[in-house]
Amino acid sequence: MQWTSWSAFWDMGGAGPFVWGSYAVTAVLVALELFFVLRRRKETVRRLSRLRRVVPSAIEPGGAVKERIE
Amino acid sequence: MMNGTETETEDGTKRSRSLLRFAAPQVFYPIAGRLAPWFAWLAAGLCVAGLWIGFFVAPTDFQQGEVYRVIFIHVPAAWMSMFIYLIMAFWAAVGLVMNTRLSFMMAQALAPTGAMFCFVSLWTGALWGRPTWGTYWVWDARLTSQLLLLFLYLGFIALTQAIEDSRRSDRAGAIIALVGAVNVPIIYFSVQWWNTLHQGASVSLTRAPSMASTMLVGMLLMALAAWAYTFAVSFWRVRSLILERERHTEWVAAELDEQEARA
Amino acid sequence: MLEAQELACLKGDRLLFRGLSMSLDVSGMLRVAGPNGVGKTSLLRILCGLTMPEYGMVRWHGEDIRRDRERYHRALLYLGHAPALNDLLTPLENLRFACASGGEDPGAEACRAALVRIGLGGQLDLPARVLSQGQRRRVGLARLFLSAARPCWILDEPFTALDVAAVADLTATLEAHCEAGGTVILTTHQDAPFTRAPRVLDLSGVAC
Amino acid sequence: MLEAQELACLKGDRLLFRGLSMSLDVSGMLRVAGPNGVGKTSLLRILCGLTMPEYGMVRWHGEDIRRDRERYHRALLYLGHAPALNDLLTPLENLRFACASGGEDPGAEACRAALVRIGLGGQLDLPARVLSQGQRRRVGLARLFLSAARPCWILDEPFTALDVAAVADLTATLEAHCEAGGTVILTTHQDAPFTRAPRVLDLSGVAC
Amino acid sequence: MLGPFLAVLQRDLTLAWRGRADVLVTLAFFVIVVCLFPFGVGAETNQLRAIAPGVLWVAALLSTLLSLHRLFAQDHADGTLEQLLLSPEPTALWVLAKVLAHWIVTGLPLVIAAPGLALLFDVEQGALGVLVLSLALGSPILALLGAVGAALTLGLRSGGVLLALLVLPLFVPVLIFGAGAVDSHLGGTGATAHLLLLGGGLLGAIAMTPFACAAALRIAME
Amino acid sequence: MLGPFLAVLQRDLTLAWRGRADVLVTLAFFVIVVCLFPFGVGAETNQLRAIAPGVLWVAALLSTLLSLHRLFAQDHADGTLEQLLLSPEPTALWVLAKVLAHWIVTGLPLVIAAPGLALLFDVEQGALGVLVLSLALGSPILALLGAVGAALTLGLRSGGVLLALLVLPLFVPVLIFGAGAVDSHLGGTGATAHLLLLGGGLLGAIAMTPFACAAALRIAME
Ligand code: HEM
Ligand SMILES: Nc1ncnc2c1ncn2[C@@H]1O[C@H](COP(=O)(O)OP(=O)(O)OP(=O)(O)O)[C@@H](O)[C@H]1O
Ligand SMILES: Nc1ncnc2c1ncn2[C@@H]1O[C@H](COP(=O)(O)OP(=O)(O)OP(=O)(O)O)[C@@H](O)[C@H]1O
Ligand SMILES: [Mg+2]
Ligand SMILES: [Mg+2]
Repeated sequence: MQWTSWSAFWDMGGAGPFVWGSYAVTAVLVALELFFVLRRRKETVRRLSRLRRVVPSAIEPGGAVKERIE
Repeated sequence: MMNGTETETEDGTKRSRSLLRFAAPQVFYPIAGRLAPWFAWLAAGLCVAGLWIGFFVAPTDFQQGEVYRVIFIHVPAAWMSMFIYLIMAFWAAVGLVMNTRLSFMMAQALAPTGAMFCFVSLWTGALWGRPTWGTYWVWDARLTSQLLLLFLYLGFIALTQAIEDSRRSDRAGAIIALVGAVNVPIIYFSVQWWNTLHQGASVSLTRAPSMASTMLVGMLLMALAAWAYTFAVSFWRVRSLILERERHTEWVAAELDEQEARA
Repeated sequence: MLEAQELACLKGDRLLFRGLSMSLDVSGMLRVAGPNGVGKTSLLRILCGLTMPEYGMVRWHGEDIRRDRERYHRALLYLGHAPALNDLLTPLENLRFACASGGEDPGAEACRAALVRIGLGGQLDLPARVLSQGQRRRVGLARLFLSAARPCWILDEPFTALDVAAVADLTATLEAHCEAGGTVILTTHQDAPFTRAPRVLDLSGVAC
Repeated sequence: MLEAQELACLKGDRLLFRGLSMSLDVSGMLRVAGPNGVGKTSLLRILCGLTMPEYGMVRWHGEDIRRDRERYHRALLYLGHAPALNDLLTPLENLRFACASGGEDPGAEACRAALVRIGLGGQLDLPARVLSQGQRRRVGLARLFLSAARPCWILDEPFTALDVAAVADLTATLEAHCEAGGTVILTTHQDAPFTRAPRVLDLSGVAC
Repeated sequence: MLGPFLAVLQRDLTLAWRGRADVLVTLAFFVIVVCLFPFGVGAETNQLRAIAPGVLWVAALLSTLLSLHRLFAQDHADGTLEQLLLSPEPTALWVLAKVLAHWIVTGLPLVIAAPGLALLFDVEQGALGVLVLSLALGSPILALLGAVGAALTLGLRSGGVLLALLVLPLFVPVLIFGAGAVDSHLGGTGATAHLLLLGGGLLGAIAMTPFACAAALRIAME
Repeated sequence: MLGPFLAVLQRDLTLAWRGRADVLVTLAFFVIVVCLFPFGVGAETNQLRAIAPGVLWVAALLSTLLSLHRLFAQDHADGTLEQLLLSPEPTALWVLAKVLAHWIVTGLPLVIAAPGLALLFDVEQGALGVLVLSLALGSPILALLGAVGAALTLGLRSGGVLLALLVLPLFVPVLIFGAGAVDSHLGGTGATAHLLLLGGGLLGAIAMTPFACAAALRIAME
């Protein structure tokens, strides 16, 4: 074990703000990205479902636009 | 002489070339959905292990003290940001050559994550530089080219966001990704040369002479975690993209029905 | 000659039409009709190869136009909503450039004659910027007099902004082209004095 | 009410017309006619106060419009060749802004109703950029339904790009405005189904 | 009276929000121009620190300049300007609204980003406040003066560059006082005099330029 | 085959000649940006001399950038581009003609004016040749790379600034070698290596960018 106490751990040999600043910002960014990605998926599903109700011709089982041949 | 009639769907023309099977968004969509959570959990596990080693096993650096512990995110993030750009350019090229829509979507799904890692490496590097070099920033070759890489990412994202028509934004983005990729090595070497021709910055990257093996293990674990995280996030993102692009097909309709039934 | 197979056009969330097939084997005039926003312009741009259809294919003499772009574009004259006029150049310069960019060079005299013919004899040396709305349209249309060799004309609202005399004149020109074996595809909301009513493709029937 | 005295219009080296006087004392419709390039648009812009005539004066209720600009512009609605549409805004936002910039605020509901009335019910939330040519014109024309209170309408080629149904509808609207005591000055090269033929000011007679 | 003012302000901000990338992108331009300098002049920290306030101010000025021609261009092309000029309300009022919206979208982000960039050049932290203040006072002056130029060059072919030529001489005093404020703070003289002059300039510009701009617009539409 | 190439070249040069002010005005922008620097960073001769090559190159780069968005914008708006894309001849060919005309109009004047400005900064006379050569080789690269960006951002709202964001990172190597050539000449190392690299870059850019640009234009017209 490297640390004698928690306060030593948080202090990081005097470089606390720098080390924890790095980790905190990274954590926040990762959390934000996850949040936006998951929310985007929910919104997409909701939007498309609503769209299908409003403009039924847009998606029409049985006569849908076929995929372009790739 | 003309007939404006509608035609029925013929299922006979469906994909015959098996090589491109996975390139069909319809096929990839459920696969991505199934794999993403696994990668996410893998990333979390690797991250916990890496951080444990990084903070509680790896010894204090005899030169830098504790500050060096930034390395466990700094280096994986820097690596990841460079890899992701290469992968992005690869997908862009595949898309332009083979005209597979999924490739474009992959490229666009990767970009925000790449930009995020790029920013993280800059941010952590800057915070690391302050106590070790006494300044947040020097115009060192590696730092500078990382900054330019961030601009390349931002340009790609801004361009694809600014174009609403998805077909246009796919291809336009692919072109700028490729042009950027051709330039990345040029930028890298020119920046290096530029910096050595002038009197160099008064400080330069000094790495711990012999990295303790525990440090290395921690770093590698974190790098693997970053890989797994990238997979998870880009799979999730590409699923949204697929749904949007393919919203006029039958299978998306069925998928939406399923989602609604579940909700 | 010109053949469209199973065209589908998707704009944003709206499917304008799908399963639209047609073929123009003989010379003659086709009027694409339908109310505002039904997709006439979109169809013409697909037929020209300026837009890719969401599904389907356009063929010229049996060959996909994406595959053999050059041959098709050598046979095609498209005049769209925008008059392709540079405001600083004179009508004459604009016309000459338009021809050259299409790969032709009819020479200054022929261009001048075409402009005089279409009623811009007094505006040959003005910058296009100061022309009236109808005069601007005419500069673009003057290309018709120099492109008799191109069999396929696709014109989007050619009568817009023209006065009555010009509409009659243009109608006669189009009919002459068809008589000489050419094809004309056009859209218009106006009545033009055609001697023989053109065939009509009514998009409102096909639209989704 | 609206009176023009001895107007002369000079464009570059060309005198389009001079000594043009007219007065519209009663309500009714005036159609400014003439072939392309005769000076119709130029005249309308002078009447609006957007261009200064080379000579002469325009009066509104006896007052020079240069002198009492505000009062005149409160009574005037001008729709020119350009549709005054921002490509990023939706038709609704464009219309609301157009009204607000004219010093009115009819409210979102009235604007929405006007757009639905003119046939854009399905396009309320699209950016104007993707609208078809005719739909763009309609957004501008929707202002007519909100500006019944303005007595003087000056419209430059209002029928351009509209389909047949919309032309008929617009004609009816214009006639209703005249019946309610308003004035309409317009130019057009198209035939519109007016029930009573409007008065005509033929510029080809006045042109130099 | 405030109708068109608010309508214009709201519309322009909506437009900016709709083309959201725009705000970020003006900012990115500022950042990039600043970052170009080290490549041009070399990476010696001392030299960079010495030219930093000047470079930041010049970059802010150029970003403002680059975005200026968009101030009226769109509205001119699509006929909106014609309609606004037919509005019965005073022209200067909505002109002011347009400039204000423009500054919020393009100027404010620069003010906010400047201190971060200054750190890249290793500028002393105490001077950052002065830098921000000088930009906050100076950049609206640039926008107001630039609006007159934008109105004068409206619809001209070489608009963008002619505009630059017209307004750059007007920008020079702002640049001198702006960069001077930071320099004299660093030199120990104190920046108060410079900042007061910038403030006064701002008030003067607000009072006068909208009218000049309105007149120029009327002429441009002839 | 050369028909559209010559037609486009001739037309664009005619247009430039007709809007003559344009040529002068790009140049004027270059001159003004260079002259702004002394106002921004202070007037010490030694410092100015040290940063002169960098400033000149950055200014050339910014002027190029500022004029880039006009490369296709006008033709896009009035429908000419549509017609050119319907031309049966290869697209890359007339794209090259457009870029060439653009460079003749906006790049060449900078190359010619640069030595004069360098003298204002008291740059040693022996280095002027290297400066001119580096600009003559470098500025066409900027125009070619910029054309790709201009084609990609065609018709987008935030076009001008987005363009800047896209191409500036690509411009950096050119800037480094361009300014580096002069610096290393002044430093006694000799500029040959830099100039060779620039020349190689130019050839590569001529060979590749017209195709990227043509593809981008086709995409933009969709
Ligand atoms: C903003 C500042 C910084 C940036 C943008 C930056 C960027 C990078 C990049 C791109 C890499 C990966 C390069 C490669 O593997 O070839 C890297 C690796 C590394 N950086 Fe940084 N860095 C910064 C500051 C620092 C500081 C202050 C230190 C420590 C004093 C540091 C230490 C390291 C170490 C030890 C590596 C791993 C080297 C290797 O594996 O070859 N960095 N950095
Ligand atoms: N992104 C989008 N979302 C929804 N609808 C769209 C979108 N883009 C275009 N549209 C619609 O597609 C249609 C385009 O029609 P097009 O321009 O082909 O019409 P047109 O038949 O030529 O009409 P006009 O007679 O007015 O010229 C319009 O109705 C427009 O509203
Ligand atoms: N600088 C100039 N020199 C010579 N003639 C000019 C100049 N500027 C404009 N003109 C002419 O003035 C006329 C302007 O006409 P205006 O736009 O008013 O016509 P219009 O009657 O509205 O025509 P249209 O029916 O085509 O809309 C045009 O004939 C144009 O050629
Ligand atoms: Mg149409
Ligand atoms: Mg007219």
